[in-house]
Amino acid sequence: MPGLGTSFGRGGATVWLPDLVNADCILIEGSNFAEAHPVGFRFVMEAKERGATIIHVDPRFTRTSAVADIYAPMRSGTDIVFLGAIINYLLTNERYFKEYVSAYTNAPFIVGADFKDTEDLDGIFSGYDPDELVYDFSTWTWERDEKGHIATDPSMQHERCVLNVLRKHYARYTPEMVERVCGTPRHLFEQIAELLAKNSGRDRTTAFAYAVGWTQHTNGVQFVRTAAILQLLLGNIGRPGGGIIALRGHADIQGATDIATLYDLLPGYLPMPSANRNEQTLTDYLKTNTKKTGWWVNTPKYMVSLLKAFYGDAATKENDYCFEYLPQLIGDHSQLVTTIAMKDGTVQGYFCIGQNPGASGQNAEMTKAALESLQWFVNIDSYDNETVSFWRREGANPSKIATEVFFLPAATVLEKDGTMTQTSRLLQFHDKAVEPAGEARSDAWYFNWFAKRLKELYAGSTDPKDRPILDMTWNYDNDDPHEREKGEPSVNKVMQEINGYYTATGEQVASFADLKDDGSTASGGWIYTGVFPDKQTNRARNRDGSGEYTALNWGWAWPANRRTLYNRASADPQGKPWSERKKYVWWDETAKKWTGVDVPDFPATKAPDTPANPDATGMDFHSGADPFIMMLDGKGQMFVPGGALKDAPIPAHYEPQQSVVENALYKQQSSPVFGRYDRDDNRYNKPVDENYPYVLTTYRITEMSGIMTRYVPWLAELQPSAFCEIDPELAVKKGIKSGDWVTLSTALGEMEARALVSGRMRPLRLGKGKRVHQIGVPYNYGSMVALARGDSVGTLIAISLDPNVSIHESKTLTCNIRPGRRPQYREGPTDEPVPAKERSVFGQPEGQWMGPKANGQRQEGEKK
Amino acid sequence: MATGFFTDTTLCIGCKACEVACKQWNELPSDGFDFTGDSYDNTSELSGTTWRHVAFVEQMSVDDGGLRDRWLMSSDVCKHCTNAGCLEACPTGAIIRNEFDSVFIQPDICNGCGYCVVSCPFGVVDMIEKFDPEGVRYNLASLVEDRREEHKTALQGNGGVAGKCTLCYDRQKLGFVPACAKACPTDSIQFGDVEELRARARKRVETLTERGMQAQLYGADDIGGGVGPLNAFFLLTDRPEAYNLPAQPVLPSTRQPDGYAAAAVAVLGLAVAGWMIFRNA
Amino acid sequence: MDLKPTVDLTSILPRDAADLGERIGMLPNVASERTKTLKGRISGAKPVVSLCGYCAVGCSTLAYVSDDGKLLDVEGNPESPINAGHLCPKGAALFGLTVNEARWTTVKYRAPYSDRYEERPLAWALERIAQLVKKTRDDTFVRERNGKRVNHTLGIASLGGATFGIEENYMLGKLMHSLGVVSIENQARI
Amino acid sequence: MRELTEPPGREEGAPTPTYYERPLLKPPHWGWSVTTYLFTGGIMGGLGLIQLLADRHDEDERKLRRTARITSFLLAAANPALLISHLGRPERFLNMLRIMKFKSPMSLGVWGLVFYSGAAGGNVVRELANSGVVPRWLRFFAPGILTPAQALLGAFTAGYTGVLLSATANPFWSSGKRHIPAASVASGLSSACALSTLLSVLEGNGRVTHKIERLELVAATAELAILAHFERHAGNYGTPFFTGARGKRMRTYTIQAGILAPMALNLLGMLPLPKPVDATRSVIASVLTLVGGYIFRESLIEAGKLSARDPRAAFVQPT
Repeated sequence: MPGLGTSFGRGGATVWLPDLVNADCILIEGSNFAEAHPVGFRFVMEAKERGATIIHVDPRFTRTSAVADIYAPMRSGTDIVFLGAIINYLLTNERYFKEYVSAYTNAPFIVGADFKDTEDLDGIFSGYDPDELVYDFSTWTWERDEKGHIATDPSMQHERCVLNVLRKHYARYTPEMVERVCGTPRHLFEQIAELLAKNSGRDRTTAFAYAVGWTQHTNGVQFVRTAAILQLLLGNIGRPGGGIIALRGHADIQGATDIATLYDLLPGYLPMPSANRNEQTLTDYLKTNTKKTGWWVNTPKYMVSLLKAFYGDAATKENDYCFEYLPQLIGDHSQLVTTIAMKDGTVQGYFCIGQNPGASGQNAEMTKAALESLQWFVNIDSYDNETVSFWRREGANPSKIATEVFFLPAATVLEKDGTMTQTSRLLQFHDKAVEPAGEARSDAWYFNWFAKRLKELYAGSTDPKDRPILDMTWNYDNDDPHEREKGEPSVNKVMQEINGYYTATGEQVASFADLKDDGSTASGGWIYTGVFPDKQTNRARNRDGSGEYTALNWGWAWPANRRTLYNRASADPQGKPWSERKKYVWWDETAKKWTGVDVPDFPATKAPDTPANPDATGMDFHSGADPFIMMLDGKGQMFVPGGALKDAPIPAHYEPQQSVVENALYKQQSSPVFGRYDRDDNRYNKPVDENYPYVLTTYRITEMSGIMTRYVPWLAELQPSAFCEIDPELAVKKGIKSGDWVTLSTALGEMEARALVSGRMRPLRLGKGKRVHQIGVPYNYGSMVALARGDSVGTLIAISLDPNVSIHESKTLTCNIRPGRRPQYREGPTDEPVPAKERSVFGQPEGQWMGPKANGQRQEGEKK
Repeated sequence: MATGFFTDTTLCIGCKACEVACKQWNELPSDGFDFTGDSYDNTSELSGTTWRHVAFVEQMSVDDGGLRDRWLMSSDVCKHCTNAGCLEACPTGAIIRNEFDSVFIQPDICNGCGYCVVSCPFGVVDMIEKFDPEGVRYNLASLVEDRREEHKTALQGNGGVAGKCTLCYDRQKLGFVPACAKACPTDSIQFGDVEELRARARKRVETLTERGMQAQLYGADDIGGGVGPLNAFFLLTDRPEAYNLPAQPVLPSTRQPDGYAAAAVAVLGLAVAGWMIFRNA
Repeated sequence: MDLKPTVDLTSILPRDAADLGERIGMLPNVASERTKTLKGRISGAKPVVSLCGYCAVGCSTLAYVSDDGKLLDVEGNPESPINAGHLCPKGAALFGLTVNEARWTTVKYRAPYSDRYEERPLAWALERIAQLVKKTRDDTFVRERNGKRVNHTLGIASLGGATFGIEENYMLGKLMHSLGVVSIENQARI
Repeated sequence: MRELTEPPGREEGAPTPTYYERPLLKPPHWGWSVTTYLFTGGIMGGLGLIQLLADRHDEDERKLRRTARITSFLLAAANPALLISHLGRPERFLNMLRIMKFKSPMSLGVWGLVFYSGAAGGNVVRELANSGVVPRWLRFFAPGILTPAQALLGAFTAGYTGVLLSATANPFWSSGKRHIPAASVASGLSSACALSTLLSVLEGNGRVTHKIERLELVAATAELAILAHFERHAGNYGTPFFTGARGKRMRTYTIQAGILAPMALNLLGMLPLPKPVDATRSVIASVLTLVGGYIFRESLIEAGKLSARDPRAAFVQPT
């Protein structure tokens, strides 16, 4: 989550979920908190009972809006205008938290003279290359004095200091503009802006909550950035009841980012070596990725320890610790880009584990078509799903599909040991309750088997390309004889390796501060160092939830078990709490150390009055009042210099790639640098396309997740069918009644769903102008299988990507709608019966049904 | 000790955890997979196999910018009446009042006469049809064997017994909180000693009224019609009808005296007539 | 369907005068033997502390297991500071996710151009996959691209991670990187 | 309850909101077996009275009494079968006898049925003993007291078939908490009379029929009056029973064919008619009455189902 990473230093939620109860005001935007995270939402309800004001800004009136104090409707994809206007409101009325801003952010820094803003260039920043569709970042930088130190103006008067750059940039983000672009009534906007201002400062704090409603846009990262700037202005980062909580989707999605299974990251947010960045040797790599100042001065320790963890004794100083074993990137290898490559024949074999892109992927049809050009496809899952059964999907012809398909049955979370990292970066261990059903195995079992088998297959090979496999350390055999006999590896041994150990003694490393760059330590993920301080203690298995609400003895949160990040900022520059009411972490004069209800996110004994040393490297560069220790300068970044983000140093509003209106702010319609794949199997609607006059937004609902819920009768009966929510006005216009079948269409494809006509969908009037209808479609369904089903909205969404993290835009597109069902295709096998009930509900013929009753078992209602 | 539910609809977020937790614990089937188009409510009503039901009431304005818009959610359940129509009607004594003062159907006694179904003024009780573990709606075939036997013989087995909320009698006996109340993420469903709950509820109404909300209790005190107070009562922010609750429920047995009297009068009259006819002939 | 009468006369006929009295009245309240001995099925079962596998809130769960190792019930763990025993509908249905007729618990194999799945032994499938991985890797491994060392294969890709554990992610990443696979992705981008 | 200001989407004084027009109550899942059960229950009640009244020692009445007693006993024996046939768990019928609950019409009804069968049985034994089919000494087990006893129990059985319906939460049924029981008694008696007439004619006991027919006339008149008053009294609650297709069916078969026509025919009986004509008249009148009586019960049940599915009817329930 680089939106947070580039602003504060770490790509994780800054907040400990239960800490929300301390908020005086909570702004929920880009998230349907109550529906997507109901149990987490209990802290919001608790805060409300304690007197906090709950604000929900969303295109739809949802179950979150129902319990919020204020609901403000907005057009999907216009959040930067809404939040930018609040920034403007704070700056023009001088309502921001001055002491916090001047001390803890880079607002006083002076931007270089050749930087040109969107104001100067009508919607683009300086350095844009219209042919390559990329920016040259050389002008996005600071003014420096003769000694090369960053020029600052503590009084924040200089016209090029960040604060004034912001003033100028956001001047045109006015309440009128909000009404005109977002369609949010002005009185609502002003009420919200005032509430945020009123509930921030020394004595009060406001928390922000967002989810994929902000990230899944072509400029999604910038949505988060705008919120970050806002929270810095309000002085809410690092303080109790403040911060920004990123509500993440899957159970271990944070863990899968920390210990990354992502193409561009190694564990611990170390970048993958890239041929494009000339990171051919360890030295080159460390040169580009070690920062002179701030925490990332430690990169060499973490990288070398990682290589030692991967390749053990084979990794020596002489051979660059086997750095060359790591494959090199040559571009964007993200999922959707890979999918396109797959379709074009580059990829021959594909592992898909616990994910169902055939239903939940963008351009789901292309995804499934791409699988046809594979030689082999391995799916590890617990249920039949659209992806593994792509070859018998509606309209497919198996006799023309050469792909060899394997389904390996997976154990569920109850059937295995393991650790998952939840949305507040908390690691929790889960014990195995029962043996896996049938032949099912844990994913660890499969990975362990493949690794060992491949080592065998390559044994004796002299080909240097095979060295990585042969040298890869793999000692995870279970000590429990019963489990070992079944081939179940020890996840504890894996976690011990991630935590790290001394290569000489094999003893566990207790803290990432102890990691070395001389090969004396190994660590598979430095940010997790400390979770397994000794062979006996797995702190992710701590289960004492008593005491303070920070519950430091329940599970273990990275880094170093800190619950709220950057919590140095909960004290003023002198180290005293901003106020008694918001006491959290402070400087203990007598003990000469930082203390409080949380683990201080700061060098434990670095006094608040420690002066900054502009010539020093590493942490000494920071003063005792620089809370954002990961950053070069220790400051919260209002202006992100040097192209850490590829599309803008400060967020500017661009319309989504598909929109119903033209950009009212700039000549530049949509993000100048977003990722496009304009090809026949990925057709886009035109930016403003009269054939697709309605806004379409997607989301998920409480009762459904996807394949994990669609087979469970208790959940399937609650939301049995794909549906779309439309407002009564549009329904009348199109002659649609609630419960009817309707067909939605984009240039890419069509889907059918049941209509849910509801006043909760409200047509928006953009200023005095256009009346906009928004249609909502849940993203939980897939047409082929299970008790609850219906077409996947993925069939409507063409792939267009955010330039920073290649996240697709599926929260805003344009579409058309008509009554009635889409044409039904009738190819594919006819060997499996469909229960009468299903037929009556879905009109599926024999053979399309691949549900639970497929294999000749008795059907509902049949006699024995 | 009398235990019960206080369902505070102002805290409900409509997640339906109560419905699922109830079915999971009581091993109940789904009621089918029909899309209704009625807001987010696809189970529609309490049934013999749906013992918690979340109602979704949309009150949306078209004119005033939606400031007064409301989306009411309320988890309905058996009221466990002080004077229970179903209990009074049951001819077999299958329905009893247990030590927790809740109304409990003994599935091993019930013979499926269905008289309780028409005797519940709240339309809670209904019949459970055939138990078919292999059926799509049950998906319970993989249950532990003795659990399946239990279902076959004592519970839904062979169909035709009445079903409704047991207030998790079997959990209470172990000292556990009922499944729905335990699951409810926002404490909209609160379980405990009925008297305590009633006190808490009255306080809650005061608090909400101070905040300028309109709120009223349903069934915390005598609801009239001879039904008396309810052990499972509700805090509502609109008329009961909006949630499909009767504004004036009546206990059926209160009509028996009149009924028998009228019958007696008729018998007497006709008997006299008959006596005269036969005598005079 | 079993029609064995479930009524045992002794339970119907009054035992003595007092019992008879109890059975006659305005509201006789006679509990059956089953009712008297009724007990929740998790009575005496050992709870195992687990997690909910759906969303990232991270609710702690208690899984109750029978003596013969069968899953009886899954509920929230009251001691968790995060969910304090509460669960959402998905979490409350965890039992149905694990114990479910529809679940596929055997290997399914679909041969090229075939229109059906076949059951195959796990060992066979694993060996076959291992061979395919080796073949594809050997065929597509590239050491250099326009003068730069890349040591990678674009012939194999991996997807998924957010639905399984950290340790498993680490194992998968370590294995894939060592194979030279670069397209390693998960739901974090979804 | 406190008066509430109306929420958005509902104007002041708008009709009562319903929940997506979904009914509040559950309908009875009762079919033909229960209908027949109630119908025969009524007849048994009527026969109880008839066997009491027909106590003169002339041959005709003795015949009539015997017929009444034997028929009522056969019906009493058949009735449990009907009840069992509609139970979801037939093998559990005996649980009905597990308790006796005065507050449950169903429970009392079953016990009433049991005792009625006893009395009727006794009286049959008496008859058989009198006519020497069984040893005379068996009369000892069937004392005279059983005659009024069967009449009383019969009266209860007839009345309870009405209370069984009216003492429920069903809006239509409960709106007739007095009318339905009374009408059930009257209808039961008229049906009983019709059945007796029929059987008497068949066994060539024609002369006695005129007495019964006069009694039937009274019962029919009473039933008519009660229904007429019921319709006015029930108001909206009565619509499922008195209006629509269901109402039309009830009027045609019960009121017109089942009450008015037999009344006319029975009045004709006052005139001196040639024997065969008179016998035919009796038979037709009786059959019509019986059909009308059955449709009456059926209409009650079916109207109850409709009423239960009315989304508004149960919001304010009849006291």
